[in-house]
Amino acid sequence: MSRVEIRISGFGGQGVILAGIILGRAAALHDGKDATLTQSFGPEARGGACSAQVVLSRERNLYPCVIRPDILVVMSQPAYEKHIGEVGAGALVLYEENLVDPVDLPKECQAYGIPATRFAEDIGRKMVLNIIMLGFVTALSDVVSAQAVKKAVAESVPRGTQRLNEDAFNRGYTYGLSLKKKNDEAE
Amino acid sequence: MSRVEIRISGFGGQGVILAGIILGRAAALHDGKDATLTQSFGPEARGGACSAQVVLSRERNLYPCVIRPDILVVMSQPAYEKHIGEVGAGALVLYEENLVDPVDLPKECQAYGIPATRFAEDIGRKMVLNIIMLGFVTALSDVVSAQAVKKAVAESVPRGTQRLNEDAFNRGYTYGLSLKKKNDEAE
Amino acid sequence: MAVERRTSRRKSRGELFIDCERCKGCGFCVEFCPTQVLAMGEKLNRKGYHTPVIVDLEVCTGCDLCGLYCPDFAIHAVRVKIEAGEAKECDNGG
Amino acid sequence: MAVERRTSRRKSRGELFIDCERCKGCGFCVEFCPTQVLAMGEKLNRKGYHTPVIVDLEVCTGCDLCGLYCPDFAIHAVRVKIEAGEAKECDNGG
Amino acid sequence: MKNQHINPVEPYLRMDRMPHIWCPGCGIGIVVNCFVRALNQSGIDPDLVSIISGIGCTGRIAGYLKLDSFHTTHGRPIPFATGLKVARPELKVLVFSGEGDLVSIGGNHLIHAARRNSDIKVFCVNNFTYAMTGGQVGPTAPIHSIATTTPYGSYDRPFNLPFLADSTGAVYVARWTTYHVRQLTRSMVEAINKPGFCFVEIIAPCPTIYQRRNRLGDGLEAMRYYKRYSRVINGANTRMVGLELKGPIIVGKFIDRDRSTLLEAMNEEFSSKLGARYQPYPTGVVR
Amino acid sequence: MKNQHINPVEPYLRMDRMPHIWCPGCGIGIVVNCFVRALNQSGIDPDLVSIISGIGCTGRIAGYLKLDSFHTTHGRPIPFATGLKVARPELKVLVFSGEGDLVSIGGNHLIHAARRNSDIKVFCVNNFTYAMTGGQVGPTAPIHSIATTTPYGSYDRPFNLPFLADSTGAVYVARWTTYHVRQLTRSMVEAINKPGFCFVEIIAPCPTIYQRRNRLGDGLEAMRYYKRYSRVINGANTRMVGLELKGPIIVGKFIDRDRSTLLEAMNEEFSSKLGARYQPYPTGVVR
Amino acid sequence: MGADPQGVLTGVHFLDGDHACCEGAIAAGCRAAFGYPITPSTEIVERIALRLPLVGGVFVQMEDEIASSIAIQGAAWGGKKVITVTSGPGMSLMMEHVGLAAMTETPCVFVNVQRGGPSTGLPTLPAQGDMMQARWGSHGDYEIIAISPNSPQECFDLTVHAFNLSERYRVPVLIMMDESVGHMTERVTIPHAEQIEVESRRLPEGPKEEYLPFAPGENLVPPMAPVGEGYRFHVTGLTHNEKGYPVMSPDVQDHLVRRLLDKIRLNAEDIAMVEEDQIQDADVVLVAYGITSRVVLRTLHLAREKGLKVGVFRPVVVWPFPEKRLRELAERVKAFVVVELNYGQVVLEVERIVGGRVPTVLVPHGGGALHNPEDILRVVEEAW
Amino acid sequence: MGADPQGVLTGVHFLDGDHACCEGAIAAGCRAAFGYPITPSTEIVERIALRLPLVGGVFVQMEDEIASSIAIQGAAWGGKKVITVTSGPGMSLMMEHVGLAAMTETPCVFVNVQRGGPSTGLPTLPAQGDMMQARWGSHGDYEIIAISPNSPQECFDLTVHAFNLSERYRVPVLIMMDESVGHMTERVTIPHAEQIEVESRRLPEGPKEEYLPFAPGENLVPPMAPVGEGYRFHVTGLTHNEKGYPVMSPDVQDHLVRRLLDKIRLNAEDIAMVEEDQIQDADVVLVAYGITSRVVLRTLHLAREKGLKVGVFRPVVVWPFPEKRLRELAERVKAFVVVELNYGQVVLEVERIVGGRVPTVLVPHGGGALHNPEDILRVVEEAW
Ligand SMILES: Cc1ncc(C[n+]2csc(CCOP(=O)(O)OP(=O)(O)O)c2C)c(N)n1
Ligand SMILES: Cc1ncc(C[n+]2csc(CCOP(=O)(O)OP(=O)(O)O)c2C)c(N)n1
Ligand code: SF4
Ligand code: SF4
Ligand code: SF4
Ligand code: SF4
Ligand code: SF4
Ligand code: SF4
Ligand SMILES: [Mg+2]
Ligand SMILES: [Mg+2]
Repeated sequence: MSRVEIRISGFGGQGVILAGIILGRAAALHDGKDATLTQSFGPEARGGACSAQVVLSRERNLYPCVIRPDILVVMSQPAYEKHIGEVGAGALVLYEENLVDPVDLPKECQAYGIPATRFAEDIGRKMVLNIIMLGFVTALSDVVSAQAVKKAVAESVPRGTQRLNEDAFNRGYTYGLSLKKKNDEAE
Repeated sequence: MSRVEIRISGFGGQGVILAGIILGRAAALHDGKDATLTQSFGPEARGGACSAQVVLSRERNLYPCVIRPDILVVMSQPAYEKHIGEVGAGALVLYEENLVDPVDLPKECQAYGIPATRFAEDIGRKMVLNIIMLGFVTALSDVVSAQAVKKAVAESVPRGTQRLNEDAFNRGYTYGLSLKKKNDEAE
Repeated sequence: MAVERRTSRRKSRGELFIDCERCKGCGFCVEFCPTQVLAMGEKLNRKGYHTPVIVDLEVCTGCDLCGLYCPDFAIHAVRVKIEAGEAKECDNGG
Repeated sequence: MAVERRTSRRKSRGELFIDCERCKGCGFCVEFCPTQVLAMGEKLNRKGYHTPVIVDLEVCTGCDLCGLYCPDFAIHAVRVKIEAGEAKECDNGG
Repeated sequence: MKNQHINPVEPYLRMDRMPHIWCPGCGIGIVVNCFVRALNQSGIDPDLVSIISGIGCTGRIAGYLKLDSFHTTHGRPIPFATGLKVARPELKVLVFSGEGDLVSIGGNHLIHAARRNSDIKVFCVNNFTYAMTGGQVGPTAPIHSIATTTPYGSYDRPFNLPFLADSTGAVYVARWTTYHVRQLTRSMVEAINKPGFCFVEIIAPCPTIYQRRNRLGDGLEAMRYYKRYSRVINGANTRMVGLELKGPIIVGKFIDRDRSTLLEAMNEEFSSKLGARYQPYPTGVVR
Repeated sequence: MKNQHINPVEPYLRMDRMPHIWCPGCGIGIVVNCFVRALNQSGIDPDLVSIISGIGCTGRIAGYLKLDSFHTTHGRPIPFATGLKVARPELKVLVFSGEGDLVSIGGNHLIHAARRNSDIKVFCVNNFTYAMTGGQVGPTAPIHSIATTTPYGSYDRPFNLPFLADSTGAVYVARWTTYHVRQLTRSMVEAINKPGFCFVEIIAPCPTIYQRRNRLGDGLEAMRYYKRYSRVINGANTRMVGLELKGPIIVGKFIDRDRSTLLEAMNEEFSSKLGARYQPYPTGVVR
Repeated sequence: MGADPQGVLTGVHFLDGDHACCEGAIAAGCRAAFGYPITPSTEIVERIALRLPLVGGVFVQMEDEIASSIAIQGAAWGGKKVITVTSGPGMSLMMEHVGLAAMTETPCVFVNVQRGGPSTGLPTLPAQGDMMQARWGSHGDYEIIAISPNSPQECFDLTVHAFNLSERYRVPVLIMMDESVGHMTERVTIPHAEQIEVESRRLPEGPKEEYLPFAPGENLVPPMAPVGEGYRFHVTGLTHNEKGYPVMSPDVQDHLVRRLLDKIRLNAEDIAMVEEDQIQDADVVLVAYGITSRVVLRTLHLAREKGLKVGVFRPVVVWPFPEKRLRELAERVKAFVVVELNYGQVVLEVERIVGGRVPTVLVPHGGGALHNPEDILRVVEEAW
Repeated sequence: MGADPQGVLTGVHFLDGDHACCEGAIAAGCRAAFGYPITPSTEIVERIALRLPLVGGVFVQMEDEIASSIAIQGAAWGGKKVITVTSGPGMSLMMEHVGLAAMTETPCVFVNVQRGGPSTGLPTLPAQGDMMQARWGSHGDYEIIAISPNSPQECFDLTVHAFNLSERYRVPVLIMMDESVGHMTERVTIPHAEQIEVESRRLPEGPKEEYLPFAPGENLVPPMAPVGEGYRFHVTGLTHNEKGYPVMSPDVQDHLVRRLLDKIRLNAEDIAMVEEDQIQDADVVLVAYGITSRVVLRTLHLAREKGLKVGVFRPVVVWPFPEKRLRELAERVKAFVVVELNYGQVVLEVERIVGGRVPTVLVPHGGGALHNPEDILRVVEEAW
């Protein structure tokens, strides 16, 4: 892995940026990688387009932008439509399946959906959507260790919600692993 | 007269600038000359150093500064001390004699004093000091016509004070003429 | 505080319009409808919000308080003569 | 409104200091001296202002109201034991 | 059959800009609803209405209303409005903005416009925080409230806006919450039709920021709170209507008095001094 | 024998800058006199006193007082003072400036500092005009007064400063004229010694500009007017003490109340939330 | 189009620059003004306050410069020609709104009667220290026009011109006077109204619903509708599309801001205004603007007396700088001597344009007085 | 001197630039901060509000930017190290007080996290459009120092450095971040307190009565007494003599303002901070600062892959511009390509310094996003 580009994208209010921060933090502080997180968001506090870019590398990474994401995580239809054109062959596309309909998916990439909103409602807090997605990403990619991400989640969420978030992570992670397994079997 | 430089200087509140404006106006509007008035003053509303420079010429005058006044009119000791060094041979120095002690007067210049403050008090309004001085200047120099200055005075002073100011002008003018005569006789 | 139903159903009743894709699920319309015409639904729209459903159109007076309260201009009502009208509920299943 | 003279001349009286060159002739000291010690003078100082003169030092109490009122810090007074002091008037004839 | 009958606010909205940026349960949309109804009721030709906003979540109102509308700079809608009004006295010039915009950075303009009785109407959405920038403490934030810049609780005494407007000279002062849609609409009509500087405070939920940070629930909980804890006292002494974090909310029309507007006063003064040389300036006020 | 005994104000003045720029009969010098006496009476170590001014004739006070002194920008002495005070709470931070500086361009700072109860003392010389710039209309100019920018008479309603300070939160509010030298001195002592935002309005003659333009005579006539038309009403309702061009002048100590200062309130809030993690910040206030 | 005669004080006057500027504004059709006093610009608003009520205009003294600088914009959208007036410290406070006017293409005129700076500086004395601020003082990329008169007559003439440019380009125009010109009194001839060329606002044509308030028109400038006429347009300081709606995208930003710059940059030749003196055979060219352009005439005179071939190049419109003409000169003269009442501002632009072809020398002056022409001469002689 | 350990969060963190800047300030000894929120700088004051109370400092959220920018100056004279934080529109409002700080030689740090402009522009998106404003935004002649970090680590390091320069030169220092760096999160290593070099204020020596608060000391910088210690000094934004007294004369103006400029201009080499990449053999040099200096590294990489001899010149301290070094380079390279997130600001200075020796090409960008490195490469190839 010389350089991995990840984009997480959705609405404002879904915790997109925090997901990026946790991912970057896991890599930078617990996996010993170089990580750069950049964000782009609009003026809306809720509901606007919002996206976090994470670039991971072994060496010091200076160019901070994501141009051709290796991993695209999308949590809204507009985000999907805006960014799906960026991915290239071999990219991993992960999406929230209640919110995204992955139309015109490029053939050369692997795509997995997760009903994370429903999972979040099950867990009882809609706001853990992003952590579920993180678990999902962790399971289906191999750019960060689950260990590192779990640590980073615990460090990043409000005191008193650690347990809840751990559950959320696990829910996404397990679901991801199961899909992976299914896929591996299918192949 | 290609170019005549005049400096009128005193305290803020003595009407120094107005005197300059009237002189310039007389020349520019009633004597058909080119006149440029510039002013310099400090932050004080009353009592600070204050000076008006008038440059008169037949042609359009572009350089606006007074460097070597042909006529220096001073109404305070500090003004006298500050500017007396500027005058050259043949210059005319006119001063208010209650307020200025013309020490170290350059020999090459002609100097005349006038007790204008007293005159003003006689007339009953201290504020006409500047107009008295104007009359004095008009009498002793020949750069503007008495006619023109009188007109300019009338146009420039507050309505209802025209008469008072005309008196003031005449007082200074007459006094000036008498000194001139005396001087001419002496020569 | 029970809300009394005082719909003068004789003369007029309400015709309701709901645009579920505009709705953000705040619940104001449901809460402040004086006759409890509405309830929050189960379905999610494309943005992931639950949207209101009509539970008792009969009692709707067309007062448009729901419209006044809706911060997203997603619902409104008109008063119609007794015979006219019908509820226009969200039709895209979002 | 006549000002009553209530100088307890027994114990103390005033010593007055006037710096005529600082004075701008506003007349406040003259006006508000409770015992009318001062009057505006005829002479002009170097800036052309009339300055106060002492007309009745005897009645000065040294209350320094003149000092408090003088916007130009040109006059002030001190209270002195009965024997001491003398007025310091403007001495440069300005 | 959706939209066979369009929402009555739509003709007044720039529908090509929908959906708006406001969060779920945000009170600002309700203010827009009330305003559109008020505009209808006021009988004013909408072409003659200008909307002026500053910067903030509330400030976005100008951009959504399909009227001549100006989204100016942060804190400055009031002097912009004064400029526009004196240039075109026949217009109704209405300011919609947040309490941070109008009272913090814009406080000086507010008090001077009130003093001059500039003939503009100010609708101030008070959500107790700088919402658009993510929830810093604002000039009306109740003591002990949590904001990003008062993470341990705020301690500056907040302004009581009706009192501030009243004491600096507004001729019409009212306060409502977004729960009080009918009364708010009526106050808007009154303000629009009244000459002079009118100030209407509108307490509105900001669920995303203010409510959340202060554990006050979502928008709906806020609305229920308003319903439950508001007390209508028309004519209340404005000095007494200050707010606390979890206290009662006194609402009502507090002030309604008459005084020459800026332009009327100018005309009176100039006419009395200049007589026939002075051609009275139009004031836009029909008394 | 001149100056054998020096004027008691001299040790507090930068004598190397005399004569000052103020006009004959200007009231500002009297304010300086009173302040120097007040400082003496207050018992404060002058080394611990800082003087902050804005720009204007009054703003020149800072430059003449031989204390740590700051002549800042027009309208901004109050926030400078707040900055200095919170940095060095043991200091007495005193603002001297004109009503144009403090209430027109600086109005927002005034109301917010009062609201926060910033522990600074504001001595506002009100001469009803922007004197330094030659006499434009100011925020306290009585209606019908003539100024260079209201050549036909002013028409904007002026602020009533004690009411403005009171209504925005000042804990001490008084008004005197330069005729009331003893009372003014006493108010200055009280303000200096009182914690919190204190506001003293000082009505002062500007013979060169305001008096002259309005044909109100010279400084002496103004002082006689003050003497004759002032009415001392301590505790007066500040709403009632507005001024007119040739009306009576109500003077007195209007407000004197207690409230936590900015830093005290901060300490209370932080201590209650942070407990031992919080080391109370010095407030400079000895209660 | 000629001026509205009601506002034109036709005749020969003895006026200072400040007053002449006021008359220029009124002659140009200005009927709304907002201001806050500050030395040495105050005389302008004072005269405006006296004059506007008599010609159907309105002046409001605002609470501060920030208010003034945005009140004019409200009035401009109300259809008026507008002005505000200030000096250095006030100009600094207006900077946010210069940017707003540039962004919203609001025609308006700002006058800065420059005094000694920085900060409060020398309030009653001249300087030319705000020239770069005029160009760069607000955040972000934008263009303005800055004009620098050197006499009361020009204060009249160029103020009229400033209003015309402001309307033509929908851009804030800054009249960069200085204390010396502002307080200089000379003969000022005000022509008959019909002899004064006054440009009026270009209004949109076509159906109101299709009006695009920010779509490029002639010279890239959109026509401007006034409020209250049913156009129902939106104006924002945010990045916006041609409809005036905020759009937060780099493309819209590029489209918009590039046009804002280009409407000035590409029309620079139309805007440029230069005065040259004895430049034909000049070896050394004195570059100066505003009051200093009169001071260097004395140096020119002294130099020519000594047989030195000196010329004068005066940008009357300083921003955009008359780059093309200067570049031509740089091809043939031996040196440029830039004379400014500051420590080097416009000289940087001259140096950049001259691009090392010939030496560029600065004669700086901190302000508070004008240059001594003989000091300048000395530098000229050294430049030989 | 080392830093006060109380404020130093020694360790390895994953921080964004805004937060790192806050930590830098606290590590540098900043104990008083004043601010007013504005995107995208707000996170700095938010963290300050959280952190300062725990380390004995004080933060006050003021009513606006004008108040913030002068409250810091009151606090600075009270002896504190101070900061205020804003973005474009707020910076425009602070301009009068940047001038005041320059004039009164008040050490203070301003942070401008740049966003798209002009006016409200693109509040949440990056730009570098305020660079010339930083240099010229206030009226009159003055000098400041402007530093442009390109990573969260530098936001920490250079903020410490900014405080040091501010104290050393008694000058306002502007940290010119941008949205991209401010919201970029990376690993930030905060060293032990004693490893952080912190300069403290130079206090006067000698008798208090003789203290001249504005007499040149080391490097032309006067030592600075705090208030409350009996110095009884006077500070004014008016032109003042060495005692601090206002004096309205051209001579005093010249003496004062020249020194204010010279203390920066003559010490430019001490202040300069430059980063160079593969410059030794470079034919074409990319000039970029802040976030853009990271973007061009990609171009550098692409170009070198193609065998093009490209180098990078990055002024870390942008103002004063590292003129000397650039002039040296201009003697031997073939072209400069200046890459900025604006439509041409620092490029003007580069062009001026290069003086036509070799071509200088701008790659502009209106902001809202970063340059595409391949677009830059195309320009580089053309420059060949
Ligand atoms: C000069 C300037 N300073 C600061 C900002 C940042 N800013 C934008 S909106 C806002 C606060 C808005 O608060 P409020 O007015 O209460 O509106 P709300 O978002 O709460 O509706 C601030 C500080 C700005 N845009 N311009
Ligand atoms: C930003 C700015 N605007 C305007 C001015 C000009 N100015 C200086 S003093 C002043 C008014 C002073 O009036 P006031 O505060 O009442 O003081 P006074 O002179 O009457 O004592 C003004 C407008 C300035 N110096 N700075
Ligand atoms: S119109 Fe709306 S609020 Fe009124 S009764 Fe019908 S549903 Fe309820
Ligand atoms: S009020 Fe509007 S947004 Fe809220 S739930 Fe009802 S329809 Fe949806
Ligand atoms: S001290 Fe002054 S005021 Fe008092 S009595 Fe003597 S002269 Fe009069
Ligand atoms: S009060 Fe002072 S200035 Fe006035 S007359 Fe008396 S001594 Fe002179
Ligand atoms: S942040 Fe608050 S005020 Fe802004 S749109 Fe969301 S809820 Fe409304
Ligand atoms: S102008 Fe007025 S306020 Fe200023 S010094 Fe003179 S009298 Fe005093
Ligand atoms: Mg708000
Ligand atoms: Mg005043």
